[in-house]
Amino acid sequence: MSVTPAIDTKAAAGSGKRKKGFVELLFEGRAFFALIAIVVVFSLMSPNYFTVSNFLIMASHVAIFGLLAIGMLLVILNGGIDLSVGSTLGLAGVVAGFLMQGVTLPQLGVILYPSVWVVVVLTCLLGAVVGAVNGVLIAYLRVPAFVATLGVLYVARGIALLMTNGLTYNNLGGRPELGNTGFDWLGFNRLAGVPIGVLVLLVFAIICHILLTRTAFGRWLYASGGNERAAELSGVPVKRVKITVYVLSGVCAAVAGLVLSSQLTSAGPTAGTTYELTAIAAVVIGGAALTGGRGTVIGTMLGAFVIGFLSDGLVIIGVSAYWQTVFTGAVIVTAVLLNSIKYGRR
Amino acid sequence: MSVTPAIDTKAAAGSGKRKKGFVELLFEGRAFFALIAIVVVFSLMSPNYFTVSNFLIMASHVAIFGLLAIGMLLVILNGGIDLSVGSTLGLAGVVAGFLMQGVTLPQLGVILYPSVWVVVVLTCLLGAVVGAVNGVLIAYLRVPAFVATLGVLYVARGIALLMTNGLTYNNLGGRPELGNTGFDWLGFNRLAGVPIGVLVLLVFAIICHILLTRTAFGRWLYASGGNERAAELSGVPVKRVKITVYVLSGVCAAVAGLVLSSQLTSAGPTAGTTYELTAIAAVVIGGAALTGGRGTVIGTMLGAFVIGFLSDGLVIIGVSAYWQTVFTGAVIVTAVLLNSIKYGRR
Amino acid sequence: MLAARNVAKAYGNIHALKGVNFDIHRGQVTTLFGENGAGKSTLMKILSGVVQPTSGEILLDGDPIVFASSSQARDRGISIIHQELSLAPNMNVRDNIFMGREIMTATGVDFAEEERQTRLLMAELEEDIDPLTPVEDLRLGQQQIVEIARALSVNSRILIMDEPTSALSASEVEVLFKVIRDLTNRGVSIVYISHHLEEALQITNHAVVLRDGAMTAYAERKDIDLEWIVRHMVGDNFDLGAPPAGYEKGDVALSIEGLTVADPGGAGYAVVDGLSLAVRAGEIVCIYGLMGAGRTELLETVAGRLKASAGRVVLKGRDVTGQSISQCIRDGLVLVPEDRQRDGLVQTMTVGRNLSLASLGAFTRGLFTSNTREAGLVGNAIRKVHIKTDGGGAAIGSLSGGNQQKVVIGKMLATDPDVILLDEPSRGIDIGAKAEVFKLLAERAKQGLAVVYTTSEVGECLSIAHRILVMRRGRISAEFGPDVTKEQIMAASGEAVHAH
Amino acid sequence: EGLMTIIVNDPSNPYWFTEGEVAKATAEKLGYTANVGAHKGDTNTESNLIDTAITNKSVAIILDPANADGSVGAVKKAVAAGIPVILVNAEINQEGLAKAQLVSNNAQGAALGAQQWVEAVGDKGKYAELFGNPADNNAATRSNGYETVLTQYPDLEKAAKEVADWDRTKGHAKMQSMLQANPDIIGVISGNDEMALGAIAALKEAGKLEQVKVGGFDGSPDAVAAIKAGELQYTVLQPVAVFSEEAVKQADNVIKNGSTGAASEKQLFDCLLITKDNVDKYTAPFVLSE
Ligand SMILES: Nc1ncnc2c1ncn2[C@@H]1O[C@H](COP(=O)(O)OP(=O)(O)OP(=O)(O)O)[C@@H](O)[C@H]1O
Ligand SMILES: Nc1ncnc2c1ncn2[C@@H]1O[C@H](COP(=O)(O)OP(=O)(O)OP(=O)(O)O)[C@@H](O)[C@H]1O
Ligand SMILES: O[C@@H]1[C@H](O)[C@H](O)CO[C@H]1O
Ligand SMILES: [Mg+2]
Ligand SMILES: [Mg+2]
Repeated sequence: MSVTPAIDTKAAAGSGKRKKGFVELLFEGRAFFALIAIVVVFSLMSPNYFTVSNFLIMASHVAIFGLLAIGMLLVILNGGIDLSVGSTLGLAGVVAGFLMQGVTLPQLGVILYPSVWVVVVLTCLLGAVVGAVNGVLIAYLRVPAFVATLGVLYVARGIALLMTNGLTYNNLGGRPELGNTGFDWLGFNRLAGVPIGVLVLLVFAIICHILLTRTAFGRWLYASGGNERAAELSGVPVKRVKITVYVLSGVCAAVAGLVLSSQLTSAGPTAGTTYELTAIAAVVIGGAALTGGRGTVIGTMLGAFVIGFLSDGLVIIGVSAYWQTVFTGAVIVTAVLLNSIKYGRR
Repeated sequence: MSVTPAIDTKAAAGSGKRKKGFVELLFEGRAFFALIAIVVVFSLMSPNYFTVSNFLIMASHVAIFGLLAIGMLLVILNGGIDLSVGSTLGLAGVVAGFLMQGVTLPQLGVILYPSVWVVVVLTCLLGAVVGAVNGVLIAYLRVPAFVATLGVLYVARGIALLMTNGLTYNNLGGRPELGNTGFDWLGFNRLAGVPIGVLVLLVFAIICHILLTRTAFGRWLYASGGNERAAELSGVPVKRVKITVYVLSGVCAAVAGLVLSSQLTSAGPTAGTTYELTAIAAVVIGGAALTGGRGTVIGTMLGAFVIGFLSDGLVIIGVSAYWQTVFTGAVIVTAVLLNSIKYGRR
Repeated sequence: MLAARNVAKAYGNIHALKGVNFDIHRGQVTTLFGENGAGKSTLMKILSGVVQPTSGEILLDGDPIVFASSSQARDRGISIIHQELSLAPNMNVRDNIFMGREIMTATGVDFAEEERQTRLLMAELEEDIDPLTPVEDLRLGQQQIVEIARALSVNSRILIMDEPTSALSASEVEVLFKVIRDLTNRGVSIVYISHHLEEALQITNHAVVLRDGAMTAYAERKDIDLEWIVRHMVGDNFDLGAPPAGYEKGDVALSIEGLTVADPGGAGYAVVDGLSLAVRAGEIVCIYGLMGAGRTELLETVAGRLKASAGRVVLKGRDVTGQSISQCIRDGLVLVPEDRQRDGLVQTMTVGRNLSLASLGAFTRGLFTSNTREAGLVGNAIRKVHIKTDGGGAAIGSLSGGNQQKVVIGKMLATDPDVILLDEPSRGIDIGAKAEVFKLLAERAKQGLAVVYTTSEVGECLSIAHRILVMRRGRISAEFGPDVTKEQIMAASGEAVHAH
Repeated sequence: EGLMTIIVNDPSNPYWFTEGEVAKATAEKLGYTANVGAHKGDTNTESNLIDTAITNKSVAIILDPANADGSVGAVKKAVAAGIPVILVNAEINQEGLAKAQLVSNNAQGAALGAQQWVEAVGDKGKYAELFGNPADNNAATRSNGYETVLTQYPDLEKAAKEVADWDRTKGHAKMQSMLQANPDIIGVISGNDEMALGAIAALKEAGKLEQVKVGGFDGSPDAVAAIKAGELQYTVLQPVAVFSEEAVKQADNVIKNGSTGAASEKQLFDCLLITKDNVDKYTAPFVLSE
């Protein structure tokens, strides 16, 4: 896929000058101006757009795609792609729903009701396992990432459908007498007025930012995405890095599945269908190169917000569903295009 | 995205030895053994599978994906990707349907009923225009292919929906008194027992095979996909090649749209949704590398047949829809995996 | 014939060329000398239409001309062999040679004719390469041959060769020179760039020296010698140094015992065949050999990249056979790979991040990396290895080839190793840089570093090495002290000794 | 009067398109402004649309829920924000949240259709079924309704059943494959008209439309045209135009008087059969004038 070297060099904080401040980082993200433009336009068109409560709601919508996009960024930095995140999200929700209904152990004749934290941990573990399958297929069995994750996309979705027989789990609230309440807390409650989903996104974004900029793993990731052979010869454990990014992407998808199903207080097997494309779009709008080695968390977050704020804005001003489709496409291209123009041609 | 050089080297007929026969070429395609396995397994499981009429019907299903996959192969050989083909297919069908209903020219007060051949040509032209938009965005405005075609995916779909207001064009048969009959011929008739759609696929595959193996354009495509800088320095018009492949991919998608809507004798705006993933899967199963420069028409056709024969086989033996999803994923991975094992590691 | 008048080229703030005049004479070889980054490649790219000058003009047969692209220049009879290989690895030799100018018939590309011509070219270059071999299956040197063949196939009036021999063996160079003499006899003009100064002196008619983007000297063959070139290139006359002395060598740091490596291509024979070697701390060993002698496989196996099929590698008394690369680096055994583009550099990272990549542990405290410590390490490396750059934040692609090579060496030295293996460390770097690298290695050896380097240039054997080993078909065929002659080394390598 | 938010499934299906258009027109006639959104079967999108309806201070929400279980949370949210919700076309599995649930009587309609199907096809032989999107309760309701009637005829054998997601293209491909496995079927019963029309195209191509009779469900304009052409035996009209209009009126009642004015929350609207005998009474999309 084509890349635009002149730009990426500058946009890649991963390889960046050290003294860049946060504001500068913002400006370097491809999506910053697109985001500003979106907020300004919609604020002018609807009095309901530019309000704190709307921004919080929109942010909680962004949380789902944002979490997927963070995982996707790691994979893309590695020069890979993960098409399975939408399915993993769906499967994770279904598994969480299944666990919340109580697990019957027929041999023992008991029904276990795992507490919410156990459910969360097990679901994340599931995401990790799906990611590990991707990772092993790609790193050890050398299946191209696109194919491996496309296969897992179908398999994970099929398993989710088989588990529920196509139906949706309801009543994820749990019951006090079973000691498994609290699941909807994730989706419904707020801390200091901020939805928990947004806080989860924030925490993941910060952790991932630190991971990428301040740890050896981050350096390994940028290096192996930029030139795998050179990284390997410099002592980077490239296979381990590869598997790790898919595992992390799986975990991010599982967390997104948890947040989503707690927001909806239900878990359906078709949740997350085609979300992988949105996540990839967020990462790319955020300035990452699909060839690997270039991209930042801040850019990716901006990309996710551009997509989320745009689609909610179109709904708020009452644009027809068909025009929404057209605008979404146009903005995706323009956001990336504007940036090319900004930095000029080579 | 990761590649498996050992295999691709051998699979790339583009750089191939001349004396390879057709059979050898078959064997080199990644998907050949997967296809054999599929045919054998389903033939054992259902007496209705291994019949001429079933193969012809399955081939006519493959025709749609196969046409998309041929266009996709060209794009992927160039190191790009075209996510917009499914939407272009839908838009092409809708435009053909629109033209078949007659075009009202209000200033002149007349309604024009273009003949079927005019409709076909105009629809292909439309596909070419959509492709050219992709090509210009990618080659001249340097938008990454993934983003440009993702944007066009949304825009083309939105336009199709806006044009029809969500409705489906029926009655594509035309009327003898208007001189525009013959549209359903494409989808309904058979020449020597073979559905026209299959013949169209065959013709396109042969043309594309010749294009890739016998013409200067084919050389340019493999060269610019393998090393764009080197190709440019050697005087290959890399930008023109790039635009051309997207135009051809658009035309292939338009033809697929024509075949599909004539098979259905109706054209709906949502036709072709997510077909791009299937087309990409066919190309990759067929041994092409997503990094560009490696891949053959024969491989791609095998890939398309693997997917088509599998999904139809599952229907014929009556597997549940959910298991169909799981199997599809598993086969996609296995087809590529088997191949890695066959040729061994490097 | 072709001339540059007052040509300047700036890349942003970098002034690669500052008003250069350059003439190409009919039927003669003009050689361009200069340090890494002097602007040689830039000037050639301008003459061949690859890049456009910021100012100045190009004259062809006395008339000003503007080339919009390299194919335009090619159509006017100017072709170029690029310093960095520009081949499509997925295509075969034939298709690469005729890339962009396919021979057409009514029914498509005339593959038979292309193949015939390719065979002729290969015969002319005395190289046994099948036209249908995919380029990625060729050794680097063979790829360079293909590149040369492509330029020759154009039948141009002016042929520019930017370091055509950096990966060629001496005998291949000899063939190339024969071809060049042939061409000049037919009236073709050649521009030749090489860091192998003596080699270049064999064929040149004129010499031009560039320094920091400006021309510093011009002379005819009769007026120049090695000393003249070096003086104008670097302003000083110096040699590649002598084996460091005056200190005690330590214990055996690296010992290779009966190491055998099967051909990774699966051909059945051993590329390294029961080879044994011991290197002591503070010792510098040079391994000379022809291409395909197995030097790369030897070093890569020792460093943990390839698996040995038999034998042991012992580092400071500990068996490290089969250890991972990262474990080897941690234990103090590092490799500087041969192909810097493919194996050495991460193009998406800055100079600084490339330099620090192998020593992340040195500035990681707990979970986190320390920016200040890293800056210190990078600054140190840039200074010690003399990298010409405007700082650790510069993009790696903005460095000249030689300076990129120094980054790769600097990266491995920054890990503070006990044993360093360098695979052709002097490939494509200028004589000044070469001397600096050797001086650096000599200094580190004095502090106890064990150094093993390979080279394909006999002259470089006779510099800092305490011991010179000659490798041939996977074995050590001879071992010499520093007082050996070039002829002895070459004879042991199986190379015909040619008259210089 | 304020904004009424109408959320339908996917306006690229004429059924849902009509649902949205009728509701919008009714709302505007009553003096409201109206936004039509589409969730395309995704409960997350649906939940986001509800959030925006709240942000937009809608006075009422007309919702075609995406999922009987999965949409409960979204409805709760709107109710918690004090916005009355009227459900149309599909139900949710919890009562007492929405002010009203207006759906066509799918069980009744399925029985109606199945009886007509037996009349057209006969009571002996193999047949195939096309099943809608499993995430939609209507798919199972209709299938069960068919089953109840058809199992009364012991000589009818269901030879194949395939999920085709309400989609015409899928209906076409699945029909072709089912024909390969079962060349001797005599009828196809479909969960909706789109899938039935796909099956008809497949049968036409195979030259079997004479032998195999097809029945649909929805009463879409395309299906009506197919009945006129003699290709489709019948369709079961869902009175979507009626209950969409009614839904908006009841929402208006809630806003103005605090109650829908209807007797119960769940209101079933009986389906009507369209055959070639009464096809001329089809006056507008999804409207059969009595
Ligand atoms: N594309 C580019 N962008 C920025 N700077 C460049 C570019 N190409 C070359 N330079 C700079 O121009 C100068 C001249 O480079 P050039 O490659 O011509 O040197 P050279 O004499 O060929 O060196 P070497 O012997 O190492 O090949 C160097 O400082 C280099 O960093
Ligand atoms: N005995 C042999 N017979 C045939 N081919 C051989 C033999 N030994 C080595 N080769 C070829 O040469 C290659 C080994 O080259 P290698 O790069 O190790 O040599 P080198 O000495 O490092 O040369 P250079 O680095 O200058 O290319 C093998 O991959 C193989 O193709
Ligand atoms: O009731 C509707 C219609 O049958 C439509 O065709 C598909 O979705 C169902 O919910
Ligand atoms: Mg140079
Ligand atoms: Mg070597």
